[in-house]
Amino acid sequence: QDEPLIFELGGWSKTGVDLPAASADASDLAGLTREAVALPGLSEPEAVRHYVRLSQKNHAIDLALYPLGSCTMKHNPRLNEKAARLAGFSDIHPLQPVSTVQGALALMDRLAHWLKTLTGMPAVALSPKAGAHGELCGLLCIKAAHEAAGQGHRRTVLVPTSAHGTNPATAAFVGYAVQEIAQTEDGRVDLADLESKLGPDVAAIMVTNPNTCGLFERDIIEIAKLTHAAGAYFYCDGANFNAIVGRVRPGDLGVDAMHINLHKTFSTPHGGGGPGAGPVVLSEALAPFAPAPWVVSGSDGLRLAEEATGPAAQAFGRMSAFHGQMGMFVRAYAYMLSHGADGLRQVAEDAVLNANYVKARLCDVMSPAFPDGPCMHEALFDDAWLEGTGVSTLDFAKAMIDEGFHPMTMYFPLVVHGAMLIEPTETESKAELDRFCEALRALAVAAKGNDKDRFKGAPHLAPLRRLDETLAARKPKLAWKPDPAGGA
Amino acid sequence: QDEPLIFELGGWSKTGVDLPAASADASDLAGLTREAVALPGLSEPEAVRHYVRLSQKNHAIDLALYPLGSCTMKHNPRLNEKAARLAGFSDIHPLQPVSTVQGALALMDRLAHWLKTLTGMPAVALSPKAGAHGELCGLLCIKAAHEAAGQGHRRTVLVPTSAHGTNPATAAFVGYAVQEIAQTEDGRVDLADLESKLGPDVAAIMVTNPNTCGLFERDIIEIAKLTHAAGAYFYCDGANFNAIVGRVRPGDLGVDAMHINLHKTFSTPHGGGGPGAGPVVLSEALAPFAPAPWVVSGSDGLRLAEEATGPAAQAFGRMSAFHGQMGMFVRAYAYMLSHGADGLRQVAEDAVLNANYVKARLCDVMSPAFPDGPCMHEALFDDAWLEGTGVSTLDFAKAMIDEGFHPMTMYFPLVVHGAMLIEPTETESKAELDRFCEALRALAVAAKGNDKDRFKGAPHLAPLRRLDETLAARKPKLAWKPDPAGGA
Amino acid sequence: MRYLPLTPDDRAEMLGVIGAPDVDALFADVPAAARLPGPVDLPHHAGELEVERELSALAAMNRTAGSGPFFCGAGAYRHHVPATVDHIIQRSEFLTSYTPYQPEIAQGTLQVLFEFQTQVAALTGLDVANASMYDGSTACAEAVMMAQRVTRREKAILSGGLHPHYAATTQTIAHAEGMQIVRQKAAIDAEAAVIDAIDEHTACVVVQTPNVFGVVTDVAKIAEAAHAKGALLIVVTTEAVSFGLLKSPGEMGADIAVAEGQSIGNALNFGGPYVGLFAVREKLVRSMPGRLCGETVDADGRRGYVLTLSTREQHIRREKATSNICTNSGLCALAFSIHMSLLGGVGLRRLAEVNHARARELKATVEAAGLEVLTPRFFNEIAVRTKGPAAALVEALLARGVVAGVPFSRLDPAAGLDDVLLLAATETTTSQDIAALAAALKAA
Amino acid sequence: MRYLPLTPDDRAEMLGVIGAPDVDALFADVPAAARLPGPVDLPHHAGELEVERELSALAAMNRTAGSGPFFCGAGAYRHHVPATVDHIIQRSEFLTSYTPYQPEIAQGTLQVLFEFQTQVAALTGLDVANASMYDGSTACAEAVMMAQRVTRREKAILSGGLHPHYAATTQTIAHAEGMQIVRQKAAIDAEAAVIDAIDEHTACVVVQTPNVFGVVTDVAKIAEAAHAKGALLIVVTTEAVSFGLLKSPGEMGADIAVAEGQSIGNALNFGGPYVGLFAVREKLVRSMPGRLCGETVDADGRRGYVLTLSTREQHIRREKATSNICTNSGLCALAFSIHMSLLGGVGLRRLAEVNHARARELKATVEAAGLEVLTPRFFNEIAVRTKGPAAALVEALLARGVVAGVPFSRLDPAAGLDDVLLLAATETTTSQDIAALAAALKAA
Repeated sequence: QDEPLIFELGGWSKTGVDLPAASADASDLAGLTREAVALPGLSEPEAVRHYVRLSQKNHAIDLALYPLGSCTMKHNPRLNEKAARLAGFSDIHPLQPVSTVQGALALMDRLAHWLKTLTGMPAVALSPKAGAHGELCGLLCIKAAHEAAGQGHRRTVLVPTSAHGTNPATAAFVGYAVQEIAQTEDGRVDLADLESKLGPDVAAIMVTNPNTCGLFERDIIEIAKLTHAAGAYFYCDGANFNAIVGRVRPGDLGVDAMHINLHKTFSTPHGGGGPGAGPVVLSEALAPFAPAPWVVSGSDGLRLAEEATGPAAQAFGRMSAFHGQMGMFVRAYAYMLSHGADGLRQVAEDAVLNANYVKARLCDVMSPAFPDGPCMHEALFDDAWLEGTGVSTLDFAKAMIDEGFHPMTMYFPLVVHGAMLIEPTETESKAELDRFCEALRALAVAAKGNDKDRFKGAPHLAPLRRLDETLAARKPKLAWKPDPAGGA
Repeated sequence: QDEPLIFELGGWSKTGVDLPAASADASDLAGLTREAVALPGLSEPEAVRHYVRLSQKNHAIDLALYPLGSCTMKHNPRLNEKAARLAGFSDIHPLQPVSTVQGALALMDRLAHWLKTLTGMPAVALSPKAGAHGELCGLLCIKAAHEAAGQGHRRTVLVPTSAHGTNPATAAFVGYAVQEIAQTEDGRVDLADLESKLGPDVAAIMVTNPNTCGLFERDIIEIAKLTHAAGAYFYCDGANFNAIVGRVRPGDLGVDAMHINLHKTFSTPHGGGGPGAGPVVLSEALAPFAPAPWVVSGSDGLRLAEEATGPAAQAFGRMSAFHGQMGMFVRAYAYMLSHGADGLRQVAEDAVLNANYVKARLCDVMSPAFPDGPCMHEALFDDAWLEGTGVSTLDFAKAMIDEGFHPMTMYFPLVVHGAMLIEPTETESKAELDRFCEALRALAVAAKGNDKDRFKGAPHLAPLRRLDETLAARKPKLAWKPDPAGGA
Repeated sequence: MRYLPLTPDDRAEMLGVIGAPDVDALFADVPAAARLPGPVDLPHHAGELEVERELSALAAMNRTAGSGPFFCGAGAYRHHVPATVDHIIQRSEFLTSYTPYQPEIAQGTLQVLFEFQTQVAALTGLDVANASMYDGSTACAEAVMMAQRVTRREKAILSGGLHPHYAATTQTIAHAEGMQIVRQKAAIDAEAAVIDAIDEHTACVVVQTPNVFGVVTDVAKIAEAAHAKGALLIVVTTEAVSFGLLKSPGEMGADIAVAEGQSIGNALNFGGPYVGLFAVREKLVRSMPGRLCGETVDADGRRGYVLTLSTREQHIRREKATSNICTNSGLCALAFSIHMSLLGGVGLRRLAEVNHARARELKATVEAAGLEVLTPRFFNEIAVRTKGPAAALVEALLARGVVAGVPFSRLDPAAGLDDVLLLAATETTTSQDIAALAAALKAA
Repeated sequence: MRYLPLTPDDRAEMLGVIGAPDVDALFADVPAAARLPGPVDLPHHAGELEVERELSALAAMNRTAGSGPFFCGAGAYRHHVPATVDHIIQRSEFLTSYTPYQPEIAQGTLQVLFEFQTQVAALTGLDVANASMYDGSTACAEAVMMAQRVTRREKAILSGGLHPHYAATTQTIAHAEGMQIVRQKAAIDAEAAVIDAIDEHTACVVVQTPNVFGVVTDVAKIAEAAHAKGALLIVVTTEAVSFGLLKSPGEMGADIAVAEGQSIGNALNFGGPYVGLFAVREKLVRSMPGRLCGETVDADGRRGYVLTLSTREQHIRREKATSNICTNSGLCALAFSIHMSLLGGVGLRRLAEVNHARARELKATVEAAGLEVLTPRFFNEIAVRTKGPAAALVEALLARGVVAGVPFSRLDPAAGLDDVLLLAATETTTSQDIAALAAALKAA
């Protein structure tokens, strides 16, 4: 059922908020005020219905498996939502006196302690607001460290071909030249190629580990050593930290900086596209360059280092206003406390177990990109098995919708043809995994059995059929406009 | 999609609640303990998914019009939910010292004040837990009053034929003989018939006003006078108070007792079947007999009269443990404060306006049971217009489901053949009413146009097709049982 | 007004369609004398901010159970409810739906009720449960009246261990319906006295375990005695968590089990809304009050659920109906069922064990503080004898920041047990809470 | 562990299917030296009750804005958000969904984003808005870098009225990307000084209104000056409620408007998460950073929405991408959009008027208390000159129970404006609050 836009519901003179009449004297603003704002208002019943109806057009983790590789769509505990809404966290202002926010600062301090302990790294910058923002923060630290050491001439960053697009994007953004590192047959960084490219102009390497093929970089310690020997820093993309949390500390691998997507590993909700949070853990070498602000413990309690003075003198700057995504910190910390050191280790184990189980259950009907050896938290397939069927990765993914599942990540990583990257996460039960695998097996049989229309036309059972994305890009319609023929 | 029962999800050795290990010494309970409880547990992700999936199989006010006549399905403000969850209301015990619950008692006192003022009645018993419970409370007051006045021999209660089933049920329950009052052509109490039946054996009359035909009892004041003249009390069923709140005070009509469904007039959520709340307002004559407890104001604050002593000496007893549906009181009071005296009056006006609008928009394609004059908050149709179509009231109602609406109340009141009772409520917008009327008009055309299959097989688009209620009653299966062939 | 979607323009247009000059015309049937000329004498509408302020101010005048040491029980217990429970019951589709009379678009509510019924049956050790009652006390009254229907006898014997509010409610309601209620004298270990009172006019005996003084009793002997005289045994439980550890009513011979389900899934709420549990043996199902949900199939043969056997209900039976219950406590039953699904049998057992362990600690502590503990076998609540009136002690301890429990006199002033104090402990009670009580007792 | 559904039996069975002896075998690729033998040195798992206790204890150590007179603003404002907003954003379907890359099953999120974009465009008086940024400060940095792309110039001039955190963020990020940032000296009425600095190398000028001192400025003249030199005008707004009353950026000639949207729909949250608003003139749309949602049709010709023009985004463009934003602030944007839909233009106007009226009352009161008000034209925030350091006064007033606002030195200690205090008032500020401030000022 089509849901009208709020602009079509007709409340141009309506409001759903009761406010006292103000003494509307705005005489001191003469000439500075606007005409009425032309936006519709909905009474509360209308608004509730509009949004509840719309919500039912969404897929969600709470409805079924959401196996988006690299996105880590796991269960979002409601306790965390409740905690984040405690007035003591939600109703405090970032600039009220620090003596009145000691609990908030303590929470940030404890969160930092957990992140540092879990990664084996001595420092963390909490303020980045998302993963890509964290990458930027990490590279800025590296840049600042090089400059402080008279190594400002290092202008190259090495990135594997399988990297997330944000890695080269961020490096280029900071003004680095990006050079690709080749990949081996078995989906890892080509050590020889890396070694050949590590020179005096290299500022850093950026490696995701486990990588985007869902594989652990076996030579990771060697990679770090070579990098450090070349005078470069090792940035690790922590998007897949979920796979190793509690079992491997990036600090033990020689990592200098790594962002952590709190929404992935520590389950703050994705919310239809954010907000996320991307704290960055830092090695001893990079720690002094972390951006302001951070929490400092003093004789009269906790306070904030907000300015580039004193211990923060070497800070490279500020990533955003205020102190970071506090609401996400509360949720992530609640998640950590709930799991504890033992539970977080189990998180990694179950995430990896679930992915390997899916891989094992599907490997005879689909083609794993790297059949040998275990995968980590996600199972990667290519589209070789679809050859000759006339069904594409996209078609197959859209047909999954009709089975009640969200498609997996498609066509990423770029190094695998027609890639299908399945990440079940640790919060799926065996029963749900079996249901999923059965559905995919049946689809695979159908795809090979010449049932092409079922796939080309998919989805059939979603609120809408396949959407015309080309039209959207060719003639962008990015805002509602009143019907020129009349209407509001 | 079929959702398994929790018993089929397999968590027989699982729990979704983490508890510390207890020192399990229960030696003092030797011989008094049971074996394990055979119930499945779900991890939290599994539980969330189960219930979220199930929820999507429900219709709700938040999704579309829910025009159940006499049930008053109106918008449930979320502010009220928030207020009821304030720890100061939700986390207090009914028996903690009264000095520690002064705010709760004050809220009950203020709620009572609003109810008394809106009804023009001097007293209210808050403790009844639902409408029927309120009816019982009212009749027990009446019985106690008669007994106190040496009129215990009055054993008859008069009830119109159009009454809610709960009215005669309650009267019979209390031991009264029920006698029906005839109805006039125009859907009101037949005054002559009433007068003829009012004798020295009559304890009370029970009249719903506005009545279940959606009509205001024009002779209501005369009815009250006749009743009082005969030494009987006037019990008013307040289920339809929504239609007159703020415009008419039952006390001014001569009512002696009336229950108020807080979930109807004051919008506490119906919650799939409760909990409700049914406070009873009482006249001067009945007030002394109200059941315990109630709030009393004293020199050192508020306290509770919980026992049949002192001012409560004439109380007829206790309707339930503790002090009533506090959670509902908070919601109802929030609703009252939000509307205020002016807004509540508007509630009645808009409820009546909306019903008359629906009646006007449908009267040419359906047959209103009482075409002349305005209706109150609900529009009543009979099935004369379906004659010869082969489509029944039930079929028509089920076809509404396919249009995205909940059916109206059917086959009630009993006095109208194939009755369809539509109550839109005041929280429907004109746009939604138009959408509803258009859908019903189109259905009416289809019904008359020989499109019988569409109706007989309806619903087609609901999570399930029509259910076999006969089978359910003939072979009652009221609990899940393990498959004898195996399984858990 | 934010909840009223009609605009003045809408109203004018709609009146035009209706053909009425103004809205007053629609109220023409109201006698002129009864038409209020304007709003009643109450405040006018207020914004959310203002309403929230008033309610928050009232809420702030109450001392919450969670704000310090707290030992009240006596029929309402403070337990920890997982956040998931409250989240789910607030979903629009559960919160804002009606009684599931149209099963095709109410399978969510109906399947939950079916699961709820199965859970309650398992907990009580009986065969069939209904879809919930208002609360434990009204469920108790309904059970007594049901016994009358089943046995065609008029007399009900209420044990002196039954919660006085339950006894009073049953007396009020069942008496109104014509029954003779024999309420035995309140006593700590009252259950033994019940047997002697049973005779051939007895429809039922009502015993509570753990009783209002916290005493756990194996009622099998009472069941035997009742059955020997053709009477039914009704077992009442006010602390549903005890089902995790103690012998179930069914196991001990109960014909009807009723319970207050608040402890599982529901907050204290100052006494309501709560949820009554009601379960019976298979053969009694058609005499059972309340709603029932049953399994069936749809037109395509798919499994589904409906309300069934409603010919027992008053909105259908009118004056021939036999129970007072009409609505149920749907949302509280949903909360109960979610919490129970999360716990599972394993979790409920552990929760019960934690409760019992906490109460053992409480008992040891108050004994060490010199108070006499009167409850010989307990689950999570004990009765103690106070020096002087319990109510005075509670006030004295309150002054020291401890809410020390419920004086029995609050429940039954006429019982002559003014020196009895009821104290409960749950998983939310900490050792610090108990230590604080001990310290306050010492100081008071 | 309550969030992990696998049982030991499940794990064993699954390992069998995989053909691995144990879970360690699945971690075989991890170098032996890096395998932790057991859990790290942190506490073990805890139940909900325990976690809630720890977090509640931390929360209780903070003084909430709502607990007394409170006048902090400076880029984050305490407004009343209708309960409906928080209810809806917690719906599973919104809360637990991902970026809407599969539009067929994400129309809920997508339609909301389309509505949000339209609302933001209307508020800012511009043509097109994106689907939100992290917050106002990063949106500001992105706007500056966008100006570089559009004008192919390197210099950005930041007005001295720009929030110092915004200036610092822009300096950090845009400078990293290679821009030259000219940050003007902080001054109450700083906007006039901007014009003189514009030259033919200027990519953009950034001015804020109301500025960080609360000053409302008609920036039309700055727009003219910028445009005359081929530069873009970026207008920053940190208090989105002001859009209800003040001339919009678009109306005054802005090419890009960025704003912090927190005030509408979102709580204070100690600074985050918030939601950045970003709107531009039509012709600039393809240079705009961030996600965009556009209308299209599905295979059956039915209207629908998709993310579009994503060729600008970094996950697609890799090293050729031009912005740092990847995720957006979806849930906060949803909250914004719901609150805005409830308000409507009519309600936002009234809300803005109430805010202004409260600030007028605040101004009159602090003036009467003898403080010099520095802000000539204000919306809901004023700067005042304090006798002695503002920070000391704030501490003194805090001791009297009043949170008196933000000392400017907290934002920019080097500005030499230690005696400037920023005070904001909103619809949540009562006359009693203002009176309490006056009393505290008198006493301090």
